[in-house]
Amino acid sequence: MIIVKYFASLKNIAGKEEDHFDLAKGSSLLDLCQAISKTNPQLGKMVHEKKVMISVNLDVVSMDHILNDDDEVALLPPFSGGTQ
Amino acid sequence: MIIVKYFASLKNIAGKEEDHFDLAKGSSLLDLCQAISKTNPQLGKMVHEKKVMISVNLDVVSMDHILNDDDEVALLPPFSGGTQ
Amino acid sequence: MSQALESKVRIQIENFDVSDEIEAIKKVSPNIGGIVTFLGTGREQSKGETISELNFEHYPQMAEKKLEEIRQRAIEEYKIIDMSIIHRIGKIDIGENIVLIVAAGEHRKEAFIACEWAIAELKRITPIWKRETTTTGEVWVQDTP
Amino acid sequence: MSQALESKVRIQIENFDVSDEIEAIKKVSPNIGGIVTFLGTGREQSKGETISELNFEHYPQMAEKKLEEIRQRAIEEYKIIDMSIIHRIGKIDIGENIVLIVAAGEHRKEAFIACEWAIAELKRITPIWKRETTTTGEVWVQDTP
Repeated sequence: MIIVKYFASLKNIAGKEEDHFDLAKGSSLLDLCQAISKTNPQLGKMVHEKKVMISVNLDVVSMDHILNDDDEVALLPPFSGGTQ
Repeated sequence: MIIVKYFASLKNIAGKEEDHFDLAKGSSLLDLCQAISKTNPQLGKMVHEKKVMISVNLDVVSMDHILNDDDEVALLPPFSGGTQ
Repeated sequence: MSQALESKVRIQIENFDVSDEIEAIKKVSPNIGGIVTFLGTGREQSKGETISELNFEHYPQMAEKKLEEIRQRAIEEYKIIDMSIIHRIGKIDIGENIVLIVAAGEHRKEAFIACEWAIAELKRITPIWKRETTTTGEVWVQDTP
Repeated sequence: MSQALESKVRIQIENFDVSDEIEAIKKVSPNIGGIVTFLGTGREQSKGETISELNFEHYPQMAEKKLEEIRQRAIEEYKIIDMSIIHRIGKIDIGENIVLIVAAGEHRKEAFIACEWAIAELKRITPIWKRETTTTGEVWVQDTP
């Protein structure tokens, strides 16, 4: 099972803070994004248009990254820490 | 009468913090420096070699500046405020 | 001084005291000669709108990890002696402290460079998000620097 | 907060508190978003020699006048909201505060530029002198930046 976390504006779009997906062994981050897209096309579009970054176990990785059971994936909208 | 102040290392060289000089009306800063040079050649040499800056009434001025009675002249060695 | 000051990289709800953070970093070395700090505070105006409050959210663990990365890189690449980075989360009123970066060097030059680099890098790579509350509602700020 | 904080440019024997100075400048405007401070402290090493104490002397009136000139120029030329400059005189031990510059701007960029310019300008035009005490004696520091 893969844990997916949503932050900031994406929580509103997802309607939740966290999701769980069961994927076949050897699935990539791209496979996960397609699964997310099926449940929430708006989120899928944002990922496709690279409006969100994606981390796996706290590091930003590329779409061909292979996922393992219990991996924590996070969808991260553009950061806005610090001050203007 | 012109008041002359010495700061930092120049106090040691002058052997005092303050001096007084009586100059003819219309004397310039250069005239004063020549008078200082007579009483203390070492100070005069430093002024001549531009190793000190000179202020009149709190502003750094040039050698042709005309002095008035009660002007406060200060001999300022290179500054070293702040930190390295 | 609180226990919390022992950690040089923190994300916390409570306010911080700039003097306490500076005194903590001074203890690292007697050769610190220049300390540059950046303090970000809540501004009343943002793109012509009047802000009543700010709210910050972070991705726990990842945000702290990124701040520690920034600290380590600042020390190694800019040859400063030490750096601390503190970012507040939760509700922030106008005028309140949001973020503090303290860069301590032997001399001022490297401390200025490291401090300015660190706040730009914080904005670029740290998963922290700001929600602004204005008279017209609440909005998550999405512009990257 | 002491009366002294009402003046934004000061030369004083006693120590200052960085947080107090920052809070004082924050009161100037609710649109301050970035505050950059430079704090110079007494270093133990100077050109390979071990320093035991520092002593600063200034030319009263002229030094304050120059600091106020720097403050005004920083505000006008770099478009910051306000600046405070404090320099201590007299005996300073290793690790102690010597000089503080606080530059408050709407954004961080101008605050960084103004703060870095101000400390360089302070060293260049302000009649303040440092005497270092080492194991081999006392010496007036004469190098200009």
